[in-house]
Amino acid sequence: MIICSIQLIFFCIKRQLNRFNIEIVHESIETKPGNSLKSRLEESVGVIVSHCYQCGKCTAGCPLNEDMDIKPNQVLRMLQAELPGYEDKLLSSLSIWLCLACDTCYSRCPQEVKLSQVMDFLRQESVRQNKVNPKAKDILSFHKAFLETIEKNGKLNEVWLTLNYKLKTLNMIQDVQKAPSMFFKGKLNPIPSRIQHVKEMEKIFQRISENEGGDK
Amino acid sequence: MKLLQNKVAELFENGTINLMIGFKEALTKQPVPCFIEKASEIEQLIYTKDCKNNLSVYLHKPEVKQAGKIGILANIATLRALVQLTSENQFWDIEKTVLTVNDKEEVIVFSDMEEVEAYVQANFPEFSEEDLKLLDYLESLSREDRWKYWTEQFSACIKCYACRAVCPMCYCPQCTVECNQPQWIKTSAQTTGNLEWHIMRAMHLAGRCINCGECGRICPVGIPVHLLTVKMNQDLFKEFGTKSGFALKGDYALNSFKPDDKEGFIK
Amino acid sequence: MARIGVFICHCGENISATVDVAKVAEEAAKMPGVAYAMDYKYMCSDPGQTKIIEAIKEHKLTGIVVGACSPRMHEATFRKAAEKGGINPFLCEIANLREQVSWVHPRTEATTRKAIDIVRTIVNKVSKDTPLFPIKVPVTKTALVIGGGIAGIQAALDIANAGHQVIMVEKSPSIGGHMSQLSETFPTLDCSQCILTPRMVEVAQHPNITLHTFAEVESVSGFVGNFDVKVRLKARSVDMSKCTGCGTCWQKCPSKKIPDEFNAGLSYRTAIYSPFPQAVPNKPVIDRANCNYFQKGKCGICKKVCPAGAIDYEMEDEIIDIKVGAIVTATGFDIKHTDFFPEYGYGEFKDVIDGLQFERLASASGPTSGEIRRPSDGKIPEKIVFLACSGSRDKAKGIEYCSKICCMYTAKHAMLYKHKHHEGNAYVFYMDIRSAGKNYDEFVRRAIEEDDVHYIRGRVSRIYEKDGKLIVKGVDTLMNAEPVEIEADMVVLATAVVANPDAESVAQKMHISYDKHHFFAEAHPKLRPVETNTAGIMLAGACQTAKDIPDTVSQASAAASKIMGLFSSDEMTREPVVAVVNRCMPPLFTTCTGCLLCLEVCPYHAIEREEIKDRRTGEILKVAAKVNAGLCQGCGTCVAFCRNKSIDLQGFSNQQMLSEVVALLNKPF
Amino acid sequence: MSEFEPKIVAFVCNWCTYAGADLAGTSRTQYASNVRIVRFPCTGRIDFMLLMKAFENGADGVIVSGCHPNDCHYTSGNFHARRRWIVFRSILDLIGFDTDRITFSWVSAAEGKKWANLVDEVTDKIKAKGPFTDLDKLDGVQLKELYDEAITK
Amino acid sequence: MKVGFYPGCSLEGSSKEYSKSLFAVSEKCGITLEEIKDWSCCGASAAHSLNHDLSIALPARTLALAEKQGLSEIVIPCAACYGRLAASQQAILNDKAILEKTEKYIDMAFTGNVQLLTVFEFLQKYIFPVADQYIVDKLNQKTACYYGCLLARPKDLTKLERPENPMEMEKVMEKAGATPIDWAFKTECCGAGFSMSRTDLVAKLSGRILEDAAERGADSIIVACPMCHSNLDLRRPEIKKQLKKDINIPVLFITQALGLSMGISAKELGLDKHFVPTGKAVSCIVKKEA
Repeated sequence: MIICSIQLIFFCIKRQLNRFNIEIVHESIETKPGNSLKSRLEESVGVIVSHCYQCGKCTAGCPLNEDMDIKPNQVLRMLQAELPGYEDKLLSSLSIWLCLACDTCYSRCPQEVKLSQVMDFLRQESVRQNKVNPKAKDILSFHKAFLETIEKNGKLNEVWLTLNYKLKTLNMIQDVQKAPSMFFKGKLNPIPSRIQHVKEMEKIFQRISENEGGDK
Repeated sequence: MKLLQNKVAELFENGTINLMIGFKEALTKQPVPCFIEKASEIEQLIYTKDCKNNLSVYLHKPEVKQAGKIGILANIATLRALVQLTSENQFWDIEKTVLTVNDKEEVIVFSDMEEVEAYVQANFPEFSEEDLKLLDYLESLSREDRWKYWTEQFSACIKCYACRAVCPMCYCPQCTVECNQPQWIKTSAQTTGNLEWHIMRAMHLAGRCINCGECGRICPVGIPVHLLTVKMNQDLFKEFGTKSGFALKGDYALNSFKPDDKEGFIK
Repeated sequence: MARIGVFICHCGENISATVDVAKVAEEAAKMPGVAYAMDYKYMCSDPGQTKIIEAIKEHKLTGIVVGACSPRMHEATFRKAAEKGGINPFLCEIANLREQVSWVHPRTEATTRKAIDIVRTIVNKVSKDTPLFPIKVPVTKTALVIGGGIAGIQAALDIANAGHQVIMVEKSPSIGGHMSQLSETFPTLDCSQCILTPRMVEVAQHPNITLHTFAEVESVSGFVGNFDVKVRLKARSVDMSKCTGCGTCWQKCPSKKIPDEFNAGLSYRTAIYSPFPQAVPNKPVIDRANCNYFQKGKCGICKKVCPAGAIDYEMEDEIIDIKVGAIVTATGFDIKHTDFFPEYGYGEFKDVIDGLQFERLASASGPTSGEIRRPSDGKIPEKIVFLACSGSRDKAKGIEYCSKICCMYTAKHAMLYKHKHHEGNAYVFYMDIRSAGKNYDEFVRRAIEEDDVHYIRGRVSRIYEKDGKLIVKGVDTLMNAEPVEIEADMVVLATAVVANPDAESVAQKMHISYDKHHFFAEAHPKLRPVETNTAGIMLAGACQTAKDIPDTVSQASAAASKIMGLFSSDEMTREPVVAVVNRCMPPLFTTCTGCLLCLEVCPYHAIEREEIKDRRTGEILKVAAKVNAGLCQGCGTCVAFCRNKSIDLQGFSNQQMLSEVVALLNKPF
Repeated sequence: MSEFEPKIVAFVCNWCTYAGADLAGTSRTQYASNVRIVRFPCTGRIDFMLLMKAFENGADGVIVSGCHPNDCHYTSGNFHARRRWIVFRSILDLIGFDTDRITFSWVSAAEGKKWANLVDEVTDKIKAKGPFTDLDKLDGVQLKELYDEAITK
Repeated sequence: MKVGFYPGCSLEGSSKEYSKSLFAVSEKCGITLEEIKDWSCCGASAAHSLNHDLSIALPARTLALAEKQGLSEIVIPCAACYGRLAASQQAILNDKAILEKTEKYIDMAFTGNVQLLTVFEFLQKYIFPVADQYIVDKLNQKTACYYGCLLARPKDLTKLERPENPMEMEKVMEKAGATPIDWAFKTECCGAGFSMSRTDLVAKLSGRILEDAAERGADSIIVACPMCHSNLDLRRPEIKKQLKKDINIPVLFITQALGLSMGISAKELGLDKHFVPTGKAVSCIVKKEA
């Protein structure tokens, strides 16, 4: 058992060192008219930000409204106004990473703006342009660790994910006290479960990252 | 046969009729219409299963109308025609006595149209199997093949209007094809005009045709024109439950409607 | 040979911006039958019309085509000009180059080609036009007013005072409508009932007004000047001639737990009831659905106690036929109720109420005698939250429009509350304040400045109940979108104004158009705001769109004056667009076969059987169909129905329609 | 060779669809310019013969449109029209005429947007189908062929 | 009766008891669950946060496999997985371009003719018609039915009758003999995917939920989502720190609660796998009177 765990940690470190960069390409995009953040958003996600009339109902219902540095309605406001500096401010905000995609905003929005999709788009842009808010690094690391895990295994293994995440954030202590009890309750499975055709999984990731390279 | 002749003689004698429209034997197997003006000519009168002509078509002729009191020997299609024509208000100026011979070879002399109506409703004919088979076959074709089939058929049409002349429902004093202000249908026998003529005929007869099949039988170039109206009647019954030549008080699909008629095809 | 003049309008730049108008005129000049063609900046202007009139005379024109806006706009204008020029007005036709060409297509050659095609089509139509002469029909000088709210009352009084007969039909037991439910009215804060009840009484006592309450219109047929209306007088179960309105019956009625419509469900009424003390007529009806006698077959107390013997359980609905010349539709509106709002509790929180309920709470005649107490426990609320735009301007809820009156009545509500409870706190969540109107914005400012109502800009996402309080989760978008949570005692939703639930069926009975929200459509949004597309039927009040009282009253008076204009002469002229059965030489007389199947097709029963007789002998020579031009409305259903084209429609004849089609085609688009 | 621009004729009633098309104009809703409107008082007035004539004269597609059920300005013209369309479609179907080229619809005076969408949809549909040539191929040769065939028999 | 089954990663790991109890209840009612062979992860919030195409392609692979396997219906007990699979299916079916792209990514054909069932739909369709004959016990307790986000939103995917105050779970609990309470936090978010990365926020959000349930006297909280469960169950120490009070209401999966009413043992239902002891909920149970 112990050997197994050590192996696992070792493997993770190795992977961490020669990290395969999933679909995340850092690049800077010049803001040109017609190529603004708003127009790219409208084109790729199909959400029309001008539909928002700033009633604030999204913010009023957001479970994390107090923690957001830019409130949900203000996110849309900044996209609408397109004033100089707004784009950078948005992409480096913490809010876009705090959004839980709980869809409370969309479900009550009188103008049916799919805000959670806007947030997804902004997150992807933020990573692409390397503008991720430092305070959101943990959240991003978790997402990355998650995707790496399923790329390699096809499905998630919580031990695997946890270790991978901890290696990324170097936050080794958190949750350590939980592991033994979870383990004994049979909830943690240190041997990574994998799908049969792991190669298929890698191919999907590969094709997507190739296609996105081709798009740009 | 004697029975029928006696009956008609009786009608002549008591002055009920002074012209009898019936059938007589011909060189071909199928008997032909005959017009009997005196009791002495009665002997030629026959009625067999092969008496297919729809004699009601003659009731529209001024020569017939002039005779005043007319007797008409009717097969079931003719009876239906009489019912339909009555519902279309066509007999206001004619005094007629209707006779038929039923399955048991009994001669029936109807005292009024209500009796005809009752008889028709009790003996209402099905669509002929041959027609249904042909229609099924046509329906099994692709749309393109149906188009090919019919346009080929219509290309043969010579616009002789025999189909119209033989039809008891085509009684308009001036047919739409004769309208020239505007000219709706080309008069020359070209396929487009022929197609329009037959579509128009089918539309005008939809829900009024009484399925006697005369038009198909008479066509000199052998177009099965009657199939168009048979199909129309079939569809109308399916869609609206209406039957032509069924009731004196009309049951015409195209001058009535239901608010919930189907409209899946309307965007 | 026809000599047709073609006049192409630029409509400022409305047409000329996308259509090459000069090219259109140039091409038109080449069309067969066209003797003259020109283009001009504003054809409908005085100089424009003069050009038409002069051209007709100068070029001896026999017909004209005006390529301009929709015929629905200026057909009448140009036909009048044609008449001035000396040709029959029906020889003037409009080619719609604005609404259906220049406004919907970009500036391309194809657009100009389309314009030319349309002009050619209409030129062809005109070349087949024949002079037509207006038909005169008598006018029945009685007006029907449907709906007894303030709109109906105003219209009825105006028409009756002008000396014409009015029949008013109201579906509830009393007239008065929503206005009778209101407490005070903005922006003056005068008592609603105090200004309304005198009008109600005037209606009841006016010698020219026949009032039918508890009645509904069953069907409307006929046409302007001559409508035939069936009205259902619902069984009141009370003999109006005997009843004295003493009230003994409703005091003794044992069914006392029926939600009271007049008090917006905040109190109860009995099964035999008069809706409110000032009701007109103040005589009760039995609500049979809730009456023990009708539902269970026993009780009969009201009959026993009635001193006048007016109770009649056997009474049945009665249908009466009336003839009227014009109709005012004033059927009013409804509001969305609190159950329309899932995020505010599906209407399950008793202390979340709608605006009309607040009116009843604030009204001296209401269930709390004007004290504002919350419905759940009768306590006086210390904190009230008002939510403007509840359901209005909410695409997700299917109501994109602004309900217009909520900003004002919310300010009024907050003010009324503060006047009664100075220490209380009133919060208004709003998106925009729309207070355009005489003294309106001043009124809102007064609420904020003098009465200390807290206006918070932002919408409320959710309301939930906790420990007898309503937790209102909103946001203050003027404070950096700060989340706001208020523990309120009562919440008032300014719910959206919507059409009545039966508006669609009313419109269908009257054959008037309505919009997708079932508000009735005016004939023109700006220039004919009180008429409908059906001549002789006018609109008044909120059945057309959300309206406040001043606007409603103005529209009602406008509708009344339209009708008075109609009633000012004994006869009216109708467009001669009617069907005609052809005639020809004997012995044919007409190509009509007399099958008379078209009698059933005509929606107006305008086709009848005609016997053509020998003048000397009286012998019937032919039976044929005949169109009664007085009844015919010109729909043309019979024309398309007739097998051998024996009926034709004047102005839309077979020849015209076919030549339009032929003119359109046979060349590339 | 420029792109095929279909010729579409729209037979519409005055009260609903014509007004709806006007509304599309007043709201400046852009749509394909391939349509030409012929105005009728009511869908009840639209003769099926006119549809045939439109095709005969070179239309590639036809739109027939009027008031929604119950909304007819003349109470029931559209109901009668609807029955007629049902019957007409069934005869065309039997003959094998391409009924996809005729689009029936209800467009009310309030549905400017629907009108614009309808025109665009039909234009796209007919564009995809290509020009209507079924009738062009018919006339001329067949009679002679038939005659020849009869002679040889 | 056979129904397809997509467990999702959580049901193999931290929420094994959800899967265990679902199987126990299904088996009792004669329903066989057939797992999609070689299913893979739905991508969860990570995929849609970082890569739009990936968030569609990952669920699509599993759905295509299910089609291949000939499953016409699959039940997806995990609310998060359901949301991802349903969103992916909808996106593909609504847009031909996405369909083509996705088929290329996953190198499999996709027709979208597999019907996806939420746990409620599954219970409603397959368990409800026969449940009464197997229910022998009455839970006899006040339950707070907790839906969280993904069971209630977005409304076009979750198909609940009343998305702001759903009653589907309440109906199940009433059947099981419990008294569902009326409370305010049914559909509030628990913090979901932040369990590990922002435990502080999870404690705050889940704390509010627990607090409201406790104040309104719930004996147990019923959930139908593994994420909600782990946040409400596993994160109790952090919540305690946040609220500065100890709330010990047990959190049960809907299938566990239903299983208890069917007389299935606590062990078989995996009640021993919870952090918060479930004894309090089990001890309320009484025999159902005939």
